[in-house]
Amino acid sequence: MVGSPAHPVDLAALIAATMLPFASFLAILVVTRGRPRLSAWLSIGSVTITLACSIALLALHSGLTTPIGFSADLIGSSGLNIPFGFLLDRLNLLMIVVVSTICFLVQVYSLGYMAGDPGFSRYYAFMSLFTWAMMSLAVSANLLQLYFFWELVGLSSYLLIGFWYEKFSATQAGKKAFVMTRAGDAAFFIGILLLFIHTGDLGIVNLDSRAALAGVPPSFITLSALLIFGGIVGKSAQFPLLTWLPDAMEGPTPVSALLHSATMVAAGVYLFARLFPFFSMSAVAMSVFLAIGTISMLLASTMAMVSRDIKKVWAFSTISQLGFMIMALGAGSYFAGVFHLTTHAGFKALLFLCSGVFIHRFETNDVYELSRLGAKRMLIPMVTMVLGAAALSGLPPLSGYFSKEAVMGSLAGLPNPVWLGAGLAGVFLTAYYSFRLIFILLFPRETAVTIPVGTPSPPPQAAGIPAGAPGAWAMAVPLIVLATITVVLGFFETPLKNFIGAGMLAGGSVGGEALSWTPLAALALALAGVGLAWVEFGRKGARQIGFVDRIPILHRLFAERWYIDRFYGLLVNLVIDRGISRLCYLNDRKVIDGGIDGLCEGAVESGRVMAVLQTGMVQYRLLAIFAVLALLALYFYY
Amino acid sequence: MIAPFRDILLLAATLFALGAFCAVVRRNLIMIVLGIEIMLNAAAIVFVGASLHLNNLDGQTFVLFILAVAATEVSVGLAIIVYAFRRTGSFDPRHFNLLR
Amino acid sequence: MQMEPASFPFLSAILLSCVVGMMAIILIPEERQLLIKQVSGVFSGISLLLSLYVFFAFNRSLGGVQFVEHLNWIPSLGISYFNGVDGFSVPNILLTGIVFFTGVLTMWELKTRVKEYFALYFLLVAGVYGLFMSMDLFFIFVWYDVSLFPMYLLIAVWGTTRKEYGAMKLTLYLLAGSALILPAIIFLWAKSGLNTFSFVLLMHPGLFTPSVQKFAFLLLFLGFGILAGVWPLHTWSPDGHVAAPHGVSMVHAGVLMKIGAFGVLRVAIMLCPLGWIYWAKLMAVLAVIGIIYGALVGLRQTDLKYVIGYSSVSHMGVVGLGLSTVTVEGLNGAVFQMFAHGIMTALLFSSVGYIYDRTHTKMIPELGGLSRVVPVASAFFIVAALAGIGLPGLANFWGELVVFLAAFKVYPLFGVIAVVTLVVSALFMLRVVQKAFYGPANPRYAGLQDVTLWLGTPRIILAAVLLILGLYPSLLFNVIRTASVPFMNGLPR
Amino acid sequence: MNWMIAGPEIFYFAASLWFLLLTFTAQPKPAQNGGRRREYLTAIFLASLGILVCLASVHAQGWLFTRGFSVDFFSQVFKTLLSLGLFLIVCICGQINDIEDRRHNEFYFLLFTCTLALMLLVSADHLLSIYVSLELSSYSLYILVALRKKRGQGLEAGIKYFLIGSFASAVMLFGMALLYSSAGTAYLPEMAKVLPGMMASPAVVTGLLFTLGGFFFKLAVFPFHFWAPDTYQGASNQVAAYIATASKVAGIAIILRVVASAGQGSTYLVHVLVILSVVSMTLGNLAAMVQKDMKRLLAFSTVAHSGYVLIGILVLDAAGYSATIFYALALLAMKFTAFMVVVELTPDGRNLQIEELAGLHRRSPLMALALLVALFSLAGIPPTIGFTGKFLIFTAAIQKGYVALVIIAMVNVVISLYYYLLVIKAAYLLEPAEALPPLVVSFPKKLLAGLSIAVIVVAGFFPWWLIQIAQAAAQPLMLGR
Repeated sequence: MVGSPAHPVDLAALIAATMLPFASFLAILVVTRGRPRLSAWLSIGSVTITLACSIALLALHSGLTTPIGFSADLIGSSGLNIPFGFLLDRLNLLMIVVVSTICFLVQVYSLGYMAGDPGFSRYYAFMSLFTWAMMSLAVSANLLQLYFFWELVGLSSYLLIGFWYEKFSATQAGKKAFVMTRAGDAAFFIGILLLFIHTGDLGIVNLDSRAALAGVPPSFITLSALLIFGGIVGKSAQFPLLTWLPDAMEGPTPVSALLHSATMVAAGVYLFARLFPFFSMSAVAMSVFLAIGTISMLLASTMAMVSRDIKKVWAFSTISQLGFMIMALGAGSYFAGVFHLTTHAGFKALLFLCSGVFIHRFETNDVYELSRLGAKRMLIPMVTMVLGAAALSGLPPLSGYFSKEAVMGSLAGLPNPVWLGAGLAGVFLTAYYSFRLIFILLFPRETAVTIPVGTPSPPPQAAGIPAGAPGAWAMAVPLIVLATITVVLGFFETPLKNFIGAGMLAGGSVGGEALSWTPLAALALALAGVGLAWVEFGRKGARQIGFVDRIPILHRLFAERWYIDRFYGLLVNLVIDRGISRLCYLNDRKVIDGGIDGLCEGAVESGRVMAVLQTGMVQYRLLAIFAVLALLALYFYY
Repeated sequence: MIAPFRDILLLAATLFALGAFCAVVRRNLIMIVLGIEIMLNAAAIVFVGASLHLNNLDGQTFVLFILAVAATEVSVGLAIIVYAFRRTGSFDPRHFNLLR
Repeated sequence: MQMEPASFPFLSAILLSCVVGMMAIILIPEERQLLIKQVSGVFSGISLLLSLYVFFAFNRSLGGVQFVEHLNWIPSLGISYFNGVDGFSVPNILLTGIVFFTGVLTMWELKTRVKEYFALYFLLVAGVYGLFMSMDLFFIFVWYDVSLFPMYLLIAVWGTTRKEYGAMKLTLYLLAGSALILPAIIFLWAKSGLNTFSFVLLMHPGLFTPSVQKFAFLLLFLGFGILAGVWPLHTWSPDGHVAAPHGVSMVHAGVLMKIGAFGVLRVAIMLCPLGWIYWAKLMAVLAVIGIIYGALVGLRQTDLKYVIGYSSVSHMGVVGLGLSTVTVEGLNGAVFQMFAHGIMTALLFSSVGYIYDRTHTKMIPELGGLSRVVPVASAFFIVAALAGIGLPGLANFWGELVVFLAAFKVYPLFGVIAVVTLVVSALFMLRVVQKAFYGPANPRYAGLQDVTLWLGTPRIILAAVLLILGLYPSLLFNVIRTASVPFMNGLPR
Repeated sequence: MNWMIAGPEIFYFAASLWFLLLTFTAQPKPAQNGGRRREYLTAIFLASLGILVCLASVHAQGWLFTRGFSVDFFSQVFKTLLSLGLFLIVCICGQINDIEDRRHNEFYFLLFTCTLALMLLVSADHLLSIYVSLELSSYSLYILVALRKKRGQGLEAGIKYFLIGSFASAVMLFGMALLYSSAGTAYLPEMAKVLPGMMASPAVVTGLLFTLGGFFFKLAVFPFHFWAPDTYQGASNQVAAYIATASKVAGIAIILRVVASAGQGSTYLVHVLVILSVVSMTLGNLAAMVQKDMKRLLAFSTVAHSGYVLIGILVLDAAGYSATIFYALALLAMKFTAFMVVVELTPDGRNLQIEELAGLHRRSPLMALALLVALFSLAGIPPTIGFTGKFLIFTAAIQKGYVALVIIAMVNVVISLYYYLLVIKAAYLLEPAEALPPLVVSFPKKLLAGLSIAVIVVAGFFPWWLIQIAQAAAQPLMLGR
């Protein structure tokens, strides 16, 4: 069934890696809610074990050829043979290592960041819940099991975004995130059901093998691929459902670093990679994925250019980088997507953690405020921030360059040049907005820079977090580790390619033959972007107003997130809330209730009439009796 | 048979209708009781006619009993009506409408 | 349908525990309120333990009808006191036991007219137990009405908003339901010619002509459907929920609506399969409307209990959809969803009850900021709300999954609508949680103390059951399967 | 001809004679309480003795007066029911203050004569004996109704009752004449052989219809129900209770006997009965919904119940008759309990308004429970005798295929539950304006209430022993035909 059966050691490691965080979640919630310190160490302890296990598994099975599987029959209902179990192959191993490292680093970082917060133990409980859900999602063998943990990841993101539930905007953002991802999940769920009805078995290995799906009509494969892609759009905040990610910045910064940059949003791309052979069976679907990836990449980068909130900039950039990954995978290059996923997880987490340090120190999200308050004097976060931004824009020595180049290579392979052009434009914009931020931070301006009205000023962060010194090391160490990763990872491209590429099942072209000039063009555009940013923000005399800000209409368009938010607001409030449900409610109250209550009133009224009839004079009654008897006698003749 | 039984039935039916009409129309309690008496007699006539027609004496005995029972009925009825008259001073059924 | 007589009459023991409990309560003088509560706690505990035993002692491999007790009652009409449980009724008996015990504990702080309350409460649950375990049509109807008339007094005397209207409306609706069921049952009895009400004999395939089955199924479906909250006839349940005191609305929403669905399953579907196949389309349409309608109207509500009422209508729509798919998975999913929804609604009402007792208001705008003041109590509500949305890891997910799967096989369009409702129900449930529980700490309720362990036990039990079933659903599916698979195989195509 | 088979009649004749003598003895001027107690105790003693006599002669068989008066298990069961009804009514006549003390002897005399008449009616097998016994019972009831102290109401009710009663008896007599003329004989058993064949001729059919009219008066079925509301409201509570229970049971008995013998063949008769039953059910229930006076509400519910009884009768077979007999027993128990509560609540004999029931659950929980059980049984909620009665009638009806009729009946049950619940709501929910004193209920009354609740609930749960009696009682009806 699923490759060679796992022998006990692997199984034990896997169970420890996934189940331990869940145990710590329950333990914290039930037992150690009172003692924050203990619950923090409990959660970090379970994460370290998870990290150790995943690294051990990676080391043990680096040479792995066939996927290892284990399955138990959990839901034994008759018609459904949905076995629950684990699946290990090269992609999983890489994914669980990435996830556990980032989780470990963020949890250590949160020791400092969240120190003194009243809900400290609750925070760690939700963190271990997320770790459990994400790890199990990564190793699940069955599409339904994946969906099971997929929704649990959505739940933990809801809980963590709305962590400071006193703030109305936080709970609002949490609700918005949950409902939007839920919309995506609904499509995913329908896709799974269709798949299950037609193929009868949801095992991922089974779905990927071309033989198993021979009998299934191609039009159906496209439909179910598109539906499953709906789930990816929801979770990775792609084009139609992207507005929840910037609002999700309401949550604490480590949460944004962990969930909304490295791991959770990457789950969508992971699913794409997971089902890559299945998706690649239908060319139509792949082109649709490519298109959506491109649109969301361009859209998000334009929004990033105008945003003043440091976290929102990185949120928009995450959406655009995810767009890049999906473009790469849509273009048919499996390795480029996965490699970019790994590197992006590294430097994006780094960027978020650095901005976390700034916010923690100066308690404001506004970039101009931060620079005026002297963000650049904090050495470690500033240097690592610059390093991260460079990696993001794809400057040579860093990992971003290599993965961006691999993506560009895959785009170049496509017959239609449009995708390549969009990709290059994206590279340019990425470089521009990331270094726009860096230069604003590096060159503070005393005068308050007037920005055309309309940009929503970011709400002040919960002021309850004192910038304590003891937490400093806890925040610094993860930054340094991540910085080294971003620098070093680039050079591992070839071994990773062999590891990922070779392990790939049949099918899937590994990066088209790279056109000679694309990497150079990409580098040139990146430098141009940096140059433009320097001209507008870095130079002594620059008035730190982006070229976009000069055109108010364009500025408002990007600031309003292309009015998508407004559209959703309209849809929910007017159409559903005030429109349909009011009609249904009225129908309930007036039509059904009215009708039946009216019937009862009618009965009571007729009762009153009957009662009055009784009180007539005696002789009328005699007459009535006689009349009825006569009628009955006459009735005989009919 | 002096007269065919059908004619007797016809006579009794008309008499019965007359009695009923009288009971329903007149606005005086005593006249109502009188109307009902007429209806009883109509029934008695049918009985007599039937017993003659069937040549068996049951009908006759029945009539004797009817007369006796009608007498008791009238006595009880008039007792109540006179009692009512002494209380309310009127025979008009329209006055007795207190119960709602 | 082989039958296996019970060594010890457990089922009658459960019934007896309720009736004896009621008698005991009646004998205790009115002033000894604590003693009354303790006695009722003990007796409801006994019935819970017995139903737990029945659930676990039910022989999964053997299946069929077990724990059978048979006693001739009115031989001339073929009526017999015939109790037995099969795969469909065992989960419901356990559900009744749990909701009964937790319902008693939830009303621990009742002050007014305690004796009458608990006496009527026991009578209500005795009726519910009776219906789930009886295999004789006459007794199914008798227990149905026995559980009906204490409901009126319980709501009318101890109720909250608009209690007279709610109580009267509820009773007349349910009695109108029984006005349809009784003729149908007697019609079946007359048409069978066997002069017996015993369900097992009447289930003999080919006994009724198709036209009889169609007519009887329609009557029974509408009769029991009123109680199950089928779409056009559902308006009594939100009003009833809101008007009833919490303990009663726990039993009401948690179990009484299941009687309706169970009645449709047991009497309508198993006795008139051809009628079922004929009317399945209508059932599906009404169920889907119910699902989407309940969620949409729930959006508009400002009263916590109304929200829960309409969410129950939506969830019962899922059960109806499951039943209407005429497939094994549909039945499995429907019965599982009945159980899961019962527990979830009981938890919802129990936590609303706790909050209402403290804040004396159910209106969502007036609440708000409770999570900071009473974290544990609001945590229970949030867990139940998440279960309501059908989140994996909690019991409802499996019910809805299996039902939607079955629905997709038979009516793909309805399946899509039902899955889309998941999003709408997520929206309105989270909106309630946000408005009522999150937000800045509310000064008005600053003084509330959080739920103590003793008061928390009913909610802990319910939440634990939701979690256990969420993680290991085949615990329940194996039991249901023993009844659904043989029934569906025996179905005349 | 041994006279012992008419044992009960002879006993009740002697008892009424005894009370007649008592009325002649000069009453000591100040009728102090002792005097009233004495009559009450003698009445109770004689009534209980009467029950024993009836029970003793339950298995008597045979006939008297040249077959005009036949005694079989059917008539004996009804006699026991009647004696039981009389005993229960006499029990609640503890303190009748709305009838002057010097009238009490006449009151008991008339009660016993009426019971005697009803017993004669039950075992009457000849048109003549039916007519005579029916008239005798009606006349005693007219006077009982008019006896009430409050001149206005009692008198008016009496007049109305008399007028409609005599009109109905005139109609019945005319019907009997027509039947006699066409059947050639007045004995019911012979008529049973002759009539089914002649169902086509109009004379027979109108005759039968008119005859049944007289009995419908007794049962308060649709065209002849006009007297019921006013009489119940006008008469004193005890007399209304007697009319509701005893005379209704006798009415059911005589209709069963006549229909069983005369009505086998004709579908026309079934149609008429269906129309009458549906109209009286609906009219009774609808009118009762808006009533304010408790007794008037009970009157309309009696009209509705006569509709249900008619369903049992129109089935025209053994199952239907036994169901109707069971329903008669159920009616006796339910109506008596309801009236017992009304009597208990109004010691001074005034008409009880529904609002005055407020706070009953606090004033006396037992009476509130009795009212609850009685009303739920009247409505037909399962664990009660009323439900079993309705259930038996519906099974008999559906077996003959009248499914639509049963559905209409069930809809009427729903309507009836509405106004019964209004009464229960008043008893359990409403609080009186000013706190009324707790009701002191003497021990025998408590025992009586407890007993009646037990009968209603027990017969609801284990009705089998009662159903057997009803089925045995229905056999003689079928034998002769």
